[in-house]
Amino acid sequence: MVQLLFMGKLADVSGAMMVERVLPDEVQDTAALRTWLDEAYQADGALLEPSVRLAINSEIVAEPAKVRDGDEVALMPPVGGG
Amino acid sequence: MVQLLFMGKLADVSGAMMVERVLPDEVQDTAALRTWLDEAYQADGALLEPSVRLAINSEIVAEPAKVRDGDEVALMPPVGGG
Amino acid sequence: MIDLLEAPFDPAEALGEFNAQIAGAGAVVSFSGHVRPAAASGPVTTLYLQAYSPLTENGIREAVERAKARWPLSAVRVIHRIGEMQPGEAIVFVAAASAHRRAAFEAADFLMDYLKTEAVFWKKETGAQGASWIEPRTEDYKDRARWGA
Amino acid sequence: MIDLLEAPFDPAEALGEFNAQIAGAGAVVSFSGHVRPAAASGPVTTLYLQAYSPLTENGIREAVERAKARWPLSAVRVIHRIGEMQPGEAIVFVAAASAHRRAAFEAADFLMDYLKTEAVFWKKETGAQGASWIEPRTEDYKDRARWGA
Repeated sequence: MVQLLFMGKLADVSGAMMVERVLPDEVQDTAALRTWLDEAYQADGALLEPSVRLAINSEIVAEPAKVRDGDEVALMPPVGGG
Repeated sequence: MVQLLFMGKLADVSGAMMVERVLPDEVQDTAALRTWLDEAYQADGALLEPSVRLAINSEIVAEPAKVRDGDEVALMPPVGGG
Repeated sequence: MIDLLEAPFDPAEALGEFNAQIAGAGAVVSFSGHVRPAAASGPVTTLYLQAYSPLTENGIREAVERAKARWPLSAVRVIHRIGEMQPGEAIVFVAAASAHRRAAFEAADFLMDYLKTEAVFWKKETGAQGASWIEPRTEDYKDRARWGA
Repeated sequence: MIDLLEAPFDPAEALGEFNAQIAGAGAVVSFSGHVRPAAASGPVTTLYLQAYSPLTENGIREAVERAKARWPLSAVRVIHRIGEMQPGEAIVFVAAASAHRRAAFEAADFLMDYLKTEAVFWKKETGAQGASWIEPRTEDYKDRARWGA
């Protein structure tokens, strides 16, 4: 089980900001995770874009990075506050 | 009679910030005024410096400018606030 | 030094508190950003700011450290709203104090560029036309690029 | 919009009053300068600021107009102390409001450079070593030159 956080506009893709999913065996890293989620949510490539960065357990990761059971993975579209 | 205002550090030259003086006949413009005052106050050139600007009746003047009886003449060393 | 607030705050009050602790700094620059009452698409009813703690706070803290390494600052303050807010409300407050006027200006300017383009926030503007997520403009990224990596 | 004050004022209060009248401006930048407690020659006991009215006010007003012509500003405020003041007290407050962040920053920066190098004031610092008149530093003139004539 991983906890997926769809930040910002990506919540519109998944329909919820927080989702728990059991990882299929073949999803072991961020590249496979993106492909799997993009298909699962029919996101049409939105989750494959390099402008979407991933954070695992509250750290932005250099990709591809390992994804393990129990991880919290945040999918982060371009940020900006102020 | 002219009213002379020695602004900022120039009050140390004249000994007072405001001084009233009767203009000698030969002092008709700012160039003559500067020379006359610089001698009168033994200012050693301090009143001749181009960094000292003159304002007549609250307007900074391009020199040489006429000086007339009744004028208020301010001698202004380099300015700066803040 | 850094606060993410869920409730409205007053930038003037924040400046007062900041000034109370900077005895000796000659120069203080503050910036405050407020929810605009209208966007290109019409009136704005609410602005929603999402953060991702502790990533958001950690990032801002690092940016403040970069500013302190780059300019001689005696104090820095960052306040950022999160959650839902109304037009006119303050979104962000940044203050920088220094003995040097330009250091205070540049540090506040730098921190605002960081907050606009790199701080971990997502913004959603809601108006009569519905809601839309807002990303930094090209201009914001250009402003950010002035400071180098 | 422009005030020369003989009594102490609070920059935070000034910012509060300014913010109350800028509904709609997205960005507000403020600068405040405070009497430093020590100079190179030792502790400072008082700072004296001399103005020459109405030349001083007229000059500041023109600088504000130049700023408004150059940047899209919705409001500008300048407060400057005159007379005698104590370490820590605010000497100057400048605030600029705009829909655009950089316009607010640049206008406040520009006005401070004007006030430091061209505004009609003379400054005398008094400390244990006696009194000395302070003129703008080379750096101040260089900062001013960034904006052109």
